[in-house]
Amino acid sequence: MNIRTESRGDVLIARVSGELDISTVPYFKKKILDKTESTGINNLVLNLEGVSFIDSSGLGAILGRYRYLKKKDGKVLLVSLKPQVRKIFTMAGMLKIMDSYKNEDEAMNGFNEGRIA
Amino acid sequence: MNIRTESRGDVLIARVSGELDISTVPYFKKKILDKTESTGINNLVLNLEGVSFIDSSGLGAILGRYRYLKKKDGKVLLVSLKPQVRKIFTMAGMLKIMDSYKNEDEAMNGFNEGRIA
Amino acid sequence: MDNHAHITILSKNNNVGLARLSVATFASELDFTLNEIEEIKVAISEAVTNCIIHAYPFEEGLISIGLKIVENKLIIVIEDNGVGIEDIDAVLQPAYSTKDDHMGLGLAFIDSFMDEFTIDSNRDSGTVLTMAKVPEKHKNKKINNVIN
Amino acid sequence: MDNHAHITILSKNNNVGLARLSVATFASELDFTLNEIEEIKVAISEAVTNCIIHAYPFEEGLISIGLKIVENKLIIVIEDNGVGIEDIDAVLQPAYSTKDDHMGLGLAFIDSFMDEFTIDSNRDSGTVLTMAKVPEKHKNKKINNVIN
Ligand SMILES: Nc1ncnc2c1ncn2[C@@H]1O[C@H](COP(=O)(O)OP(=O)(O)O)[C@@H](O)[C@H]1O
Ligand SMILES: Nc1ncnc2c1ncn2[C@@H]1O[C@H](COP(=O)(O)OP(=O)(O)O)[C@@H](O)[C@H]1O
Repeated sequence: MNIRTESRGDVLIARVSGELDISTVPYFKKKILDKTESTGINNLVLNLEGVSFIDSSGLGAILGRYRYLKKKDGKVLLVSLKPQVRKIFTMAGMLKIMDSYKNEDEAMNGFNEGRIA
Repeated sequence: MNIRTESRGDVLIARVSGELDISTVPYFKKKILDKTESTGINNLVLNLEGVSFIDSSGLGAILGRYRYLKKKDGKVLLVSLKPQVRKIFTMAGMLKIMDSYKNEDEAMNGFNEGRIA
Repeated sequence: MDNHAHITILSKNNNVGLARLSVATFASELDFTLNEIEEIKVAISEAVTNCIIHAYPFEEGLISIGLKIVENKLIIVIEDNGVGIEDIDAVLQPAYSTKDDHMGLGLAFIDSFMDEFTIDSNRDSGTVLTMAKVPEKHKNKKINNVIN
Repeated sequence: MDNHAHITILSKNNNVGLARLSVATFASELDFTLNEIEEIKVAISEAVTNCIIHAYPFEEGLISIGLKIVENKLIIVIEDNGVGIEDIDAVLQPAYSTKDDHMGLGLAFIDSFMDEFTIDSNRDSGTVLTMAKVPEKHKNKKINNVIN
């Protein structure tokens, strides 16, 4: 599991790679929490292009970040879900509460459109 | 294990990929034997660029092809050994009896030089 | 072609990957597509994670993974000696979890991704999950045979 | 950090990959370099192949692989209930093989790639190979400690 982050204005982009399961969830949670707290940013773009595996523990960790940031009026957008990763998100009904985008640019546009409306 | 072959004059090039161990050795032996017999070619360039693993069973299979073709005055040249594959060949002393080349072109030159001499 | 193997691991977070990879490798002997192998990996991950979180909440215990190939069927038996399940019907409901911060989707995923799935459990003597899957290819063959 | 696991497989050619991958995954918990993991994979491959070819020449048998991490040491015990080894000193010689078309390098590779290696064997009751390896990183640390 590797997570690289970058802030663009009031959006934190986190590029996650590796396997997201019970063994990596603690690192994932801590890394995202640290970064959102230290920057004070509440909007998160999760780029999952490099995620080769995810199970319900991984979904739970993402849902946890979503709930946490939502309380602070932030949003979580998903980017680059591989077919097998998308299937897991869909089965869990998570794409009903989080929007998913093809790439980071489209996700950034997604934030901006939300703002204009 | 995947083996693609190509004949260039009196040289058979075999491009091997995958893991060369006891589970794939039977396929390797059969494929090389079939191709050398059906073409009547006794010179073999083994391109091992795609070989991600080899153990002494794999070495044994290559040595077996070497001995078989040597009896017919043929040669076996090795191409593109990855560091960990090269280490195994070196430890077994096999680079003392088989020449190894960086790429297929150099190996083909190796055959031609042998002929001029 | 029939084969079997057995793996015992400690209920440590780090060992989920080992379980997943070993089972995927064993399963690859059959004609599963990459997609089907991914589904098997999710099922194993869920089952082993449940042993780690639910079966042995306080101390490490052993997780036993039995693997079998019989004709074209992959059979997986995952067993723990942990706390057991009180109400099996309840836990089988999607989104049901006895832990607040858990999604309750693990068993539902196993049920969707595997062709057969049963749970046996006794309070305090542990839980046995038995699951099986046949490559789609071979299922189609069977149906074709019936049609022709 | 200490961990242990146990794998039992049938002596089938196809299972060598399973053994290799499982052990490599288990070993990756320690600070081994990719190169060291490759060495461990070769050692496992040789040991399991020997069980398949030599220990059970006529019918399939079980191969047991015990894995343990104690501090920074990976300990692997590979056991069969096969024919056993008559003369252990003899088989340990490089290029010695009791089979014509074999290179006799398997045990020599294990000996080079692992830090510790012992064989116990009894004619007809089987063979136990015990091997251990510590990541180079940690060996250097120890030496540095002694020097400083
Ligand atoms: N091996 C097990 N031992 C004890 N209880 C278990 C086991 N597996 C599942 N359970 C119970 O079943 C419930 C549902 O499991 P699951 O669908 O995987 O969701 P989750 O793990 O998110 O709770 C768990 O909350 C737990 O109470
Ligand atoms: N598990 C085993 N059971 C019985 N005999 C074995 C076993 N492992 C090794 N041997 C014996 O040791 C010899 C040397 O083994 P090795 O160095 O691996 O070379 P090779 O497998 O090429 O013969 C074998 O030829 C065999 O006689």
